[in-house]
Amino acid sequence: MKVFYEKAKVISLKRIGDSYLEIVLENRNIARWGRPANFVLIKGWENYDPLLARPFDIVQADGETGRFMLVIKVTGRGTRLLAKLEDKSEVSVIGPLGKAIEDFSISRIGLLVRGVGAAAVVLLAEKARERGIEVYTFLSASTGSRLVCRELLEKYSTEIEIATDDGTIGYHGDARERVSAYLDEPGFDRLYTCGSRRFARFVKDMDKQGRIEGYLFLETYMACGMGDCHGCAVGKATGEGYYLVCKDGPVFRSSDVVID
Amino acid sequence: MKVFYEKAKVISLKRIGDSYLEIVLENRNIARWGRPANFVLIKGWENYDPLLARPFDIVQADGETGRFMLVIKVTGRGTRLLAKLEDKSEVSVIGPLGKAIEDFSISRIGLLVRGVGAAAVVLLAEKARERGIEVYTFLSASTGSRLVCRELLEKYSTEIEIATDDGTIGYHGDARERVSAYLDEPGFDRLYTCGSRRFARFVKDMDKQGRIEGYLFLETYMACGMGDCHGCAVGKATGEGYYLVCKDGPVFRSSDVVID
Amino acid sequence: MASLEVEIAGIRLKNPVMPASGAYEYSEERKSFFSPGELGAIINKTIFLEKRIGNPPPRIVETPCGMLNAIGIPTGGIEDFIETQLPKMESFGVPIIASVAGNSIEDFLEVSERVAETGKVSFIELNLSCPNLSEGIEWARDRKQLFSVIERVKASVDIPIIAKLSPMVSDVAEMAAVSEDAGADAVALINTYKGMVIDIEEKKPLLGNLTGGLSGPAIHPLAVYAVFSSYRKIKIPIIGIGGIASWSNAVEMILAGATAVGIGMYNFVNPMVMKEVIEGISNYLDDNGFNSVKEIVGLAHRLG
Amino acid sequence: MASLEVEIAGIRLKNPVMPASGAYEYSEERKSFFSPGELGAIINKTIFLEKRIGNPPPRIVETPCGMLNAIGIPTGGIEDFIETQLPKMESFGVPIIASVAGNSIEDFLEVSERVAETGKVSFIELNLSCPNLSEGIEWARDRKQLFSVIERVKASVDIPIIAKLSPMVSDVAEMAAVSEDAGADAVALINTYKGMVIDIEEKKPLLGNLTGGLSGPAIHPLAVYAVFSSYRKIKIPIIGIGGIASWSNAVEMILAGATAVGIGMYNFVNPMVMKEVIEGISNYLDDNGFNSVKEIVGLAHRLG
Ligand SMILES: Cc1cc2nc3c(=O)[nH]c(=O)nc-3n(C[C@H](O)[C@H](O)[C@H](O)COP(=O)(O)OP(=O)(O)OC[C@H]3O[C@@H](n4cnc5c(N)ncnc54)[C@H](O)[C@@H]3O)c2cc1C
Ligand SMILES: Cc1cc2nc3c(=O)[nH]c(=O)nc-3n(C[C@H](O)[C@H](O)[C@H](O)COP(=O)(O)OP(=O)(O)OC[C@H]3O[C@@H](n4cnc5c(N)ncnc54)[C@H](O)[C@@H]3O)c2cc1C
Ligand SMILES: Cc1cc2nc3c(=O)[nH]c(=O)nc-3n(C[C@H](O)[C@H](O)[C@H](O)COP(=O)(O)O)c2cc1C
Ligand SMILES: Cc1cc2nc3c(=O)[nH]c(=O)nc-3n(C[C@H](O)[C@H](O)[C@H](O)COP(=O)(O)O)c2cc1C
Ligand code: FES
Ligand code: FES
Repeated sequence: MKVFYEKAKVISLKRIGDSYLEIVLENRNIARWGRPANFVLIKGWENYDPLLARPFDIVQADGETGRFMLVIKVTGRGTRLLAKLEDKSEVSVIGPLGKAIEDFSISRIGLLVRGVGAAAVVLLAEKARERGIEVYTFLSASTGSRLVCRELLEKYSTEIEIATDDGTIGYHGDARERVSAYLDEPGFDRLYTCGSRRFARFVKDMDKQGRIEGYLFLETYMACGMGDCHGCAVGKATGEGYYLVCKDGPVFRSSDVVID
Repeated sequence: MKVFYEKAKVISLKRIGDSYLEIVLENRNIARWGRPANFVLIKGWENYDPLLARPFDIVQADGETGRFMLVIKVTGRGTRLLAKLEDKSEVSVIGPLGKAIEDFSISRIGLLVRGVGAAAVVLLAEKARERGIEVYTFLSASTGSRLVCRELLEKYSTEIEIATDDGTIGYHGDARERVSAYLDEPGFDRLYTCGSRRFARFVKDMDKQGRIEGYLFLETYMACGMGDCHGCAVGKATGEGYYLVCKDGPVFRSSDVVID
Repeated sequence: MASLEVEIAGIRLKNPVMPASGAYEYSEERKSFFSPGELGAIINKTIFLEKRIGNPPPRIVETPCGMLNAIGIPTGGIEDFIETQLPKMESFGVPIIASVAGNSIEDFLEVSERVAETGKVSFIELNLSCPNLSEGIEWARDRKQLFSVIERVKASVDIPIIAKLSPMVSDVAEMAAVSEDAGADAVALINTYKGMVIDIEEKKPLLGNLTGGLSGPAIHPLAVYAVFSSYRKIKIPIIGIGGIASWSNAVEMILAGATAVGIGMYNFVNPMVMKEVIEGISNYLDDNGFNSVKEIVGLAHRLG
Repeated sequence: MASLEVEIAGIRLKNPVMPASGAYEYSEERKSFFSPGELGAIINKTIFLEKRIGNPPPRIVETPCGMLNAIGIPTGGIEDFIETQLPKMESFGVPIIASVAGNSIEDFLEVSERVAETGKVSFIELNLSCPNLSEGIEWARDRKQLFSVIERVKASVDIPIIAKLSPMVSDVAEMAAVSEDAGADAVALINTYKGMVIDIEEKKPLLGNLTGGLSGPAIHPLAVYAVFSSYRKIKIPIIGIGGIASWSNAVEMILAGATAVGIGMYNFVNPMVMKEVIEGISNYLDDNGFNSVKEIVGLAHRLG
């Protein structure tokens, strides 16, 4: 797959709540070629500390305007620097990376996401709907202000259920309970999850029980993002060796990988 | 001497020509205690690269407003980052550092400066004039747009001669020739120089010939700025060991030090 | 325009820039940026005779101006190398260096012979210095062992041998000299330094393998010293590796005594770095009035 | 609030934080930030018997996340130390470590004896690892020499001895074990790594001394490993030094096995760093439910 290493211009940067950023960037190639499950490596600072570029999911990609969007949780040194980017400044971007989801020969998918994990599935929801697939989204967070990509997911989902641990918005409790209510009726051809280890274990369980085909968006430390460094290993369920999250993933069938 | 390690707020940052910055910072202690020949160490970035703070002369210091000014030539990684500072952002500052010029029991001084070396003598000119000392300034640069601190030096000098290598402004040629014209009449009690190795050699020569008391503002790589690291060594003219530019200087009697 | 050509053991490289082993795959993705055919030479990630799966994750962690890796050399083994990797590498038409390692001298011999028999590689690089294997660095630490592994491989293959050494020794220059005495045609300096990060939340080492190898700009001044000090002790060419992130870093290496340079982890940060380094060296030579990169190899020793 | 007290060779330090030798003077300027009396211990820049002027400039250069220094230990010698420095240091009322070095075992003995005779210092630290002296690191590289210098100093003074070791050896843990066997009461790990920067304009080494010692955040993961690996081999306390720039860096060192930590070059960047580290360790202990810093020394080995 062709990968680009180019500059992208900051079109807008919006702070959402106290810890999220929504960044719109301009780069024709990423915008044109970004597909569901693709991510980019972003470096928005000079000098060697932080040294590595940071991986983020492509949340929106519009080939016509040449713009794409990222939603970023500010957690550490790199994301703090990204939070300081000014409009019209430039960042370097490597992408699109990762194996895109290309197979849409299905009729109904479920998306179970938490926190910034929601960013991973927006483009999937959009593209699935374009193809007439039904999208059921279960969006969760500890509290209302931590709900990420809510509007976009509302737009692209056939149905959306929101759950917060403290009940500020939506269902007061665990989103898994809401998913369970749908597992048999209408049922999903595939259930994707991102953003919570507990959710991943749940999906793996349901998959094992044969109730769904479960898919996990995985995150690991990454250096190269394209299979050179072998840094992003995740154990194969067979026990024999590892997959590379950047190249073999980031999405894996839940039964294929070891999670702890 | 008491040294402060504090934040300073960026009040304004002005680009002058293509390679100079004029930064006004707010910090009461530096503004209050900054004296001629004092400098500060500035770090205006997070993270460890660049690692060391950068030394700059205090150009103006106003105890009443709590503001001080630096004039910075953008040359490398650190100064490029400083050039990007936004208004109201904060930098860390360590200072005032260096041995201030305290002895003003004289009646006439000459200042022979080139390029950003001019920044070193502005506060000296100001304080000398306040004490009724005559200040003759010889301000030089390769070309007119590289004349630094011209307005301030015009303000504080009794007389000012400008020289540019290309003649765009002032005398077309070497400022040393202009200095020479004044050496006997009116003559200087002290001649300070900064910003050019050739000027430093000239002042050393004149000093040796007994025509003036010559003083050099020296610059070296610095880490600590206060005598801990022993990194800023300059050879003693006696051949026996070294002075520390940060602690014993930055101003030295030209006959005391080795320059190459 | 100055010539970028250099020679190692009589083999011409059209320029002195190559990847460091283990940091660059000859993938479609990489070809997006430039063709590996533009490099002076190409090298594979170290292979062993047998298949290996590598270390448990986490395998990498960022450190100040560097990264630790504890990959542990996953490899498909010699068969996979010959059948899958080598044909891909051949297609670029530049000299191929085969990086090999083993758990015993016999392993080193066998994998080297198998590689040499293909007739398709120009050099064998003996990775004697992987800090992520239990005995990985020992090869480059013990003078006798170092001498004998090199001597025996040299005797059993008819292509030039590069010894890749570890900086984690008392004096890497001495080990370079041992390598030369044993018959190495060149040395590659340096592999990574063993380091670790402790996760203060978990209160245990962060990497799955506990320790990892430090690479990146952080180690560049140490790598330059390794090259500089070795250049004074040996006559065989040095491939300078460690923390190169720009053409000027590469020029430093060459001035210190490297005939060629290898670039590792910075390929991850800037996929164009090797091409930029080739161009940067070329411009530097032109700007400074040199006709060939060979003129500046070791130039920093003139006044030393 | 958790106790920060630690003990080295029976001497109580009220907290585990001290300067690393050569990076902190007991000057009026430094007292602007906090009193050295707040530290666990204080240490001088290494002294020799005789006066020394140090190396020609440039003596320092910044590198990625680090700096090279080639100061070359200017010192007023033992007389100056006793007459000028020691009285200043005494005034802070905390244990004093006297860092000493020599060009021969006899020098080490004499300077140590002279220092011990003053009755004013709590420890002698033998700097066996200065990379800027022609034979500086050799002390820490040769097992026999290391053993005998420590053994002989130990026999001739009645205060505890700290051996400051170099990481530029095959295995620093082994050298720590040699130091323990020879009678050292503690080891200080690590001194700087030899490195260099080439000035590509001038085409020669940038530092006056050609090479310098690398310190700063760049080397922190290497220093943590040195401490971690030594902790497994020795029982005497370790003073962990190298690249500490924050309380979390210090906590890493302690979890890896350091009883106390020394902070060097980061005092230049953040004059408050040592005080911040003391507070940070204290908060970490409280937040994690520990009663004493002693409980976390070497904790990262539990699962190792
Ligand atoms: C394929 C992929 C897609 C991702 N998509 C998004 C997204 O759309 N939005 C978002 O907010 N975050 C996303 N993440 C996580 C994001 O990359 C990290 O939060 C970010 O790198 C943290 O950087 P930092 O410098 O602020 O943190 P620091 O803790 O300072 O980072 C230190 C190092 O750890 C790595 N790191 C830290 N946390 C993570 C993590 N959770 N996963 C992987 N590496 C980490 C960093 O990349 C860096 O190398 C994604 C991660 C992966 C692997
Ligand atoms: C006492 C003193 C006062 C100074 N006053 C001024 C001033 O008022 N205005 C001004 O523009 N410049 C001044 N300088 C020079 C200024 O400190 C350097 O230009 C600046 O540090 C360059 O930083 P950089 O990161 O952009 O360059 P880099 O080249 O990236 O810096 C790399 C390293 O070299 C050091 N360095 C580079 N050039 C110099 C230099 N000429 N002198 C000392 N260290 C250097 C840096 O501090 C840093 O450690 C002064 C220097 C000293 C020692
Ligand atoms: C992810 C990674 C994997 C590596 N794998 C190998 C390897 O298989 N064989 C080898 O000889 N060196 C290996 N190295 C070391 C590099 O070849 C190189 O010596 C080292 O990283 C220093 O160069 P750098 O700072 O440019 O990365 C690896 C380095 C990295 C970062
Ligand atoms: C400028 C400077 C001078 C030093 N001088 C000495 C010294 O005289 N004696 C000594 O044992 N170590 C000396 N060191 C080494 C430090 O004590 C310390 O071991 C090393 O710098 C690593 O710690 P750091 O990364 O915190 O600086 C010096 C370090 C620096 C930066
Ligand atoms: S991030 Fe390098 S192989 Fe996946
Ligand atoms: S800069 Fe550290 S002693 Fe002068």
